Order: sequence, then C-alpha cells, then structure tokens
Amino acid sequence: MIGLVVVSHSASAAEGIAEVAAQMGGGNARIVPAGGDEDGIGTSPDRIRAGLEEADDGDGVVVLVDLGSAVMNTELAIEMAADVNAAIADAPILEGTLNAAVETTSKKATIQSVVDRAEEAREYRKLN
Amino acid sequence: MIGLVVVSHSASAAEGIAEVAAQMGGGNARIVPAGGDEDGIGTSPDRIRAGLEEADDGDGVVVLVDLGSAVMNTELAIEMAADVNAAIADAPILEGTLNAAVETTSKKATIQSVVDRAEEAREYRKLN
Amino acid sequence: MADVDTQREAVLEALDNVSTRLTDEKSYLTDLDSAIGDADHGSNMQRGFSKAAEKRDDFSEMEPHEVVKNIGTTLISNVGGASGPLYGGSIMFASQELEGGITTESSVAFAEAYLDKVKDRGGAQVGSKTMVDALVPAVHTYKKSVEQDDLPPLEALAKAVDAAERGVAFTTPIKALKGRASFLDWRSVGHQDPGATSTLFIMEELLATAEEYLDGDVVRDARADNAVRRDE
Amino acid sequence: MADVDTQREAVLEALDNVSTRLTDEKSYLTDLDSAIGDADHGSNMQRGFSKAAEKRDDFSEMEPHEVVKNIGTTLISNVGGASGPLYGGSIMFASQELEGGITTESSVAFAEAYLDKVKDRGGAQVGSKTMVDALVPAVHTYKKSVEQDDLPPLEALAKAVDAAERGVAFTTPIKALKGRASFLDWRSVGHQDPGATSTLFIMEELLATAEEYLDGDVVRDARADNAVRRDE
Ligand SMILES: Nc1ncnc2c1ncn2[C@@H]1O[C@H](COP(=O)(O)OP(=O)(O)O)[C@@H](O)[C@H]1O
Ligand SMILES: Nc1ncnc2c1ncn2[C@@H]1O[C@H](COP(=O)(O)OP(=O)(O)O)[C@@H](O)[C@H]1O
Ligand SMILES: [Mg+2]
Ligand SMILES: [Mg+2]
Ligand SMILES: [Mg+2]
Ligand SMILES: [Mg+2]
Repeated sequence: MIGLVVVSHSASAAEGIAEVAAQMGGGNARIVPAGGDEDGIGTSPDRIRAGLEEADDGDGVVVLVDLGSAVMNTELAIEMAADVNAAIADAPILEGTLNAAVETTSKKATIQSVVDRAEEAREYRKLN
Repeated sequence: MIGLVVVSHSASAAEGIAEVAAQMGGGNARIVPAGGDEDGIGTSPDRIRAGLEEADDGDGVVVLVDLGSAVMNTELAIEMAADVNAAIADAPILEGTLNAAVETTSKKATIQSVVDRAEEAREYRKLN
Repeated sequence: MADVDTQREAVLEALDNVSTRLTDEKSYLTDLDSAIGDADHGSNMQRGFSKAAEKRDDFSEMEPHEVVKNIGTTLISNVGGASGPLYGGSIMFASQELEGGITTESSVAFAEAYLDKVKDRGGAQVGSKTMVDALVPAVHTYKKSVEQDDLPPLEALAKAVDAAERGVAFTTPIKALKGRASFLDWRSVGHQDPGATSTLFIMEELLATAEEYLDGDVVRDARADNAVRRDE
Repeated sequence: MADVDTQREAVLEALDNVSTRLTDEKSYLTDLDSAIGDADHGSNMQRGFSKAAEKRDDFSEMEPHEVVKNIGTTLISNVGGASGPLYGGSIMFASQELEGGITTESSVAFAEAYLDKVKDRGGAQVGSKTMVDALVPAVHTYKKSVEQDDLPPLEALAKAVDAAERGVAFTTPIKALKGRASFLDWRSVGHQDPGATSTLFIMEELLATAEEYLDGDVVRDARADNAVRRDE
C-alpha cells in the first residue's frame, strides 16, 4: 500500500492532519506525520527522511507539504532516502492528505493516482 | 483587527495551523483554534461560537474550515453568535489561514479583503 | 386541535420512541457508516437523542414548539458530525412553524421548513446520496396527501414513511456527492446511506407515536425494498 | 595548487571566520528577517555554522571537498528554515566540483554549481528578492573576471563580493516573489532580504580567508550602497 507523509511546519498540525485523514481511509491508510523541527516550528530533512522510511512498505510514498521550506527539505529527504520511491503532491496539505488517504486504500492505487487525487483537492469547494 | 478562527476536525490540526499562521502575521494576528469536539475528531458549534467571541475585538472574524460538517457547524455558530460579524472563507484551511493572517495585519484589512486573500490560497502552487 | 398538554405529551412520547429506536439501531447505523464514512453515525444519533430524552423534565412546562426547539439545540450540541447541524439545526429552525400549535397544517409546514433547512445547510439535492433522498419523497408525499388528496394525517404520514423508505433504497445504487462518503467517489456506489436510514427510522417512530395519539391504525404499503433494513 | 593540508586548513579557517561573523551578525540578520519573515534567520545561520565549526576535529583527516560536503550536511540538519536546504544542500551538491582539489578553476565550477542548485531547489530567479539576487551578480562577476579577464583569483573574488553587495542593495526596493516574505506581497517592498545579506557576509569572510592564504591584499571598490550593512 502506498504510504503518506505529512510535512507541516507544525508538528501538531501534521499529527492532526494525519488523524483526520486516517478516518477517511477507514483506518487502513499508512499516514506518517513528520512536522516541526528540533526547535519547534519548521521542517527537518532528517525527520522527513525517517517518515519516508516509516511510511514505505515497498510500494512507495506520496508526501504532502505546507510551505516553501517543507518542499525543499522534502526534496532533500527524498534524495537522501534513495531506496524509497517517493513523490511530492502539489496540493493543499490537509485537503490533499484526505483525498490521498482515500485513494491509497483503493486496490488500483499508484503513486501517480495518489498524487493526482491529492492535487484534485485544489478544486475542492467548501461552501455551497 | 480582524480575528481568525480555525475550525478543523482535529483539535491539534487547528492548533498547529494557528501556530504556523501566527508566525506569518508577525505575532500580531488574532488567531483562535477551534477544532475537535467533545469526543475527539469532529467539530462543535459551541466551541466554534466561543472561538468567534474570543477572536472578535469588534472588527469581525473570518473563519477557515476543513470539511463539510465544519462548515455547517460554523454556520450555526455564526447564527448563534449574533453579535459577531463573521464570514467563512472558501479556502484550503492551512494555506488560507496563512494568507489571511498576513492580511489581517494590514492596516487596510476588511472582512472581505481577508476572505479574498484566504481564497487566493487556492491558487498557491508549491512545486516550481 | 389537541390541547397543549396532549401536544407536549405526544412530542415527549415521540422523543422517547425515537431515542429508544436509535439506541436499538445504533450498531446497524454504525455499520452502514463504516462502509462509506467514519463509523460513527449510530453513536452520534444515539448520543444526541438520549441527551434530549434525558431532558424530559426540563421540558415539562414548555410550549410544544419550545420543546421541539430545545430538542434541536440539544442535538446541535450533542450529535456531532454532519448529522448534528443537519438534524439539530433543521429541527430548531422548523420548530417555529409549530408556534401556533401542532396541527395537520402546521405539521406540513414543519416538514417543509425542515427539508428546506437541510438542503440549504448541506447543499445536497436529491441524488446526492444523503438524508435528502429520504426526506424529499417523504415531504412531497406528505404535503400532497394532506393538501391535494385530503387524506387524514395518519394515512398521509404512513404514505410519507413508505416514500422515505423508497428514498433510502434509492441511495444504494448511486454515487455520493455530498458528505464524507463523497470522498470515496465511485466506491460509494452499492452502499446504503446512513443518514437517509436514520431519517426513515425516526419517521417510523413519529408514525407509531401518531398512531397512539390520533388513535388510528394504518396499514403501510408493501415495503419498497427489504434491503433497507437490517436482517432481523 | 596548494597541497591538501593547506587546502583543508584554508577551508577550516574560512569556516571559523564565517561562523564568527554570523555570530556577530546574528541579531542584525534576525532584525532583517523580523521585518519580512519570522525573525529567525540570524539564529538559523548562527546555529548551523557553529555546529559545523564545532566539528573541526572530525574534519581533520578528510579531503578538502569532503570537509565542504560535511559542512553542507551539517547545515542541512541544523540551520532549519528555507535557508537550511538552500545553503546546506547547495554546498553539499557543489562540493563535488572540488574533488580534484581547490583551484581557481574548480572554485568557479563550485560557484556555478552552488548557484544552479539554489535556483533549482528554490525556484527563485533574479528579482525574486532572495539570496539569488546576491549570488547571480557575484557568480557571474567571478566567472567573467577569471575566465575572460584573466584576473588573479583574489581580485576576481573581491569583484564578486562587490557584485554581491550591489545585489543585496537591489533586494530592498523590490517585491518578494519567493519564500515567506512573498506572503507579504507589496508590503515586502522597502526591506532588505536577510538571505541575500547573509550570503554577502559569508562571501566577505571567504575573501578575508583568501587574502590570508593567497597572500594578497585587495582594495575593494567603493561600496555600492551603505544601506546594506548595519550602522556600526
Ligand atoms: N451535505 C450534506 N447534506 C445532507 N446530508 C448530509 C450531508 N453530509 C452528510 N450528510 C448526511 O449525514 C450522514 C452522516 O452523518 P454522521 O456519520 O453522523 O456524520 P459524519 O459524516 O460527519 O461522521 C450521511 O449519511 C448523510 O446522510
Ligand atoms: N525559494 C527560495 N529561493 C531562494 N532563496 C530563498 C527562498 N526562500 C527563502 N529564501 C531565502 O531564505 C531567506 C530566509 O531564510 P530563513 O529565515 O532562515 O528561513 P525561513 O524563511 O524558513 O524562516 C530569505 O531571506 C531568502 O533569501
Ligand atoms: Mg459518520
Ligand atoms: Mg464523524
Ligand atoms: Mg526566517
Ligand atoms: Mg523560519
């Protein structure tokens, strides 16, 4: 099953997002929060790398990110974790993680289909 | 100053999002997390109402929400808190809150400008 | 029109019946929600209505429409999930139609106001695979039976319950467009909607209560589809 | 080409000088970041380079390019923020250009690789109000001075530092398009970019170190704009 890593500048945001998304995946999705850094707000390539390795069961990982440095540190972490097949989704972090969580529980899921589904969350409208 | 309320199904997601956004607003923004419900994952109109009242200094409040029932409970809370002038932004919750936090610290901010700025976050692209 | 005490008693009796029924159906509703949601609809509904039923004593001096309104606000604070604002908020809103007392006419107005609020709050239409799919046929049928066909209220309500049951059956073969289940996209097809189902159960209890108070006994049509209820 | 021990010593000396300088400039960089960011650039840079400088002993047996690479990985893990992956990742990446030893030619290749990686990783161009605005003029000037004008490396580097200073000054009147400051939109105009400023400080220390090791003493051009440095 494709794993998910949630990279927010806030550790509690990453955990909370993973928690809401876990419900969407009916409790079956593999979702690892990897937020914050040693000093609090920030992102850490070492934590993200550990998250990639934890989320991967061999099928690969899709990463959801919040801002700028989360993207850069995730890219670095993906380069470091050379054995993990991983891609970053260009999606709003919470909404993208929910969509992705549902998609990972589909039998036909691929890294690409999970990225696509996450990115569809950009179109998600909340008000009627 | 316009206040912000962050309504996620997860209390820790709401707190974390508020924490990241507080930095964007240079520590000046008024951001109140109002996530979760009595049983954990969910949203609570009573908590949201309390959040609206806490975030309002008389200039009004903009609310950022995650999914379906967050919207409905926020609408109910806004109806209940009749003395607070509040609007919901149709925006990705984390990205919208960051944008909104910056806008609230602008001298020219209005409820509409904060909503607009939050909704611009839909267009935010993370990968180059 | 029945006197105020009888009206209040009927409302409280309906509340008890609904609360008991939802307690009985708790695990069935949760099973439905586990297939296309987050497996909490049974406990949400049971918790909310039990809290309301526990407030019986607080309600004993209120006008009937006030009792209904307070049931709504209790549900708002206690159901949780999407069904909290939908059930609670719509009951609260529609209760104003009962201000002049509970009559056949005001019950039609209540039903219409309730449906309008659910649609307005949730943005679902018929075919979105939600409680709206049970409500629309029920409310349309009730109104038409009362206003066009001049059926007595009990018969009109029985027809409405049958209509709701067809609506529940209709939710199974379609894709969810609103609520949590919509995240599943095509995978939601083939599963019955929990909120439509709880709507049916509540209506069945309203009918049972009405049978007591209107002193009638109606034969419901053959059920539309046995699939909509759990194996007993 | 200087021998390996001298090269390593020069790298370690540069590291010390940079670390000391960034410690001195910590509150100035943080002040700059507080105007258009989150007031952490000074502590980010100071922390990262101090950690690297503390590892001096671990580096004492390594090839010079390995030392540079390890400085990069130390920054990656310790700077934090956007500047962590940008400084650390780019130093790490560019270190491979020094595998054959540190020469004038390889220093040009290093500078180019470093700039490419910063641009590639962060997506900023000249005019985005980032460190790229200091780097592009510096690297272009250094390369041209060495390759076209055949200037000695120390003079080329001095010209590059002046170019970086013009770049830093250029960041003030423009709007940020990348990084945190871009969230401020027009309100970012009128503030000098912290990352461009720290880039200049680092280059000044590289120049000072080179002056020692290449045994020269260069006169820098008149400064482009006194506004780019703090009041002393
Ligand atoms: N937007 C909506 N409009 C109408 N009904 C909805 C809407 N969203 C959800 N529902 C109803 O709510 C039911 C789910 O309720 P519940 O499980 O209690 O809440 P949640 O989905 O938040 O866990 C669905 O089966 C559906 O009938
Ligand atoms: N995408 C980017 N490309 C190039 N440089 C960037 C980018 N984003 C940020 N920077 C640089 O990083 C500096 C800020 O670094 P720092 O304050 O340490 O990180 P953060 O902004 O995450 O707190 C900015 O002044 C800018 O020069
Ligand atoms: Mg549910
Ligand atoms: Mg729920
Ligand atoms: Mg910063
Ligand atoms: Mg920072």
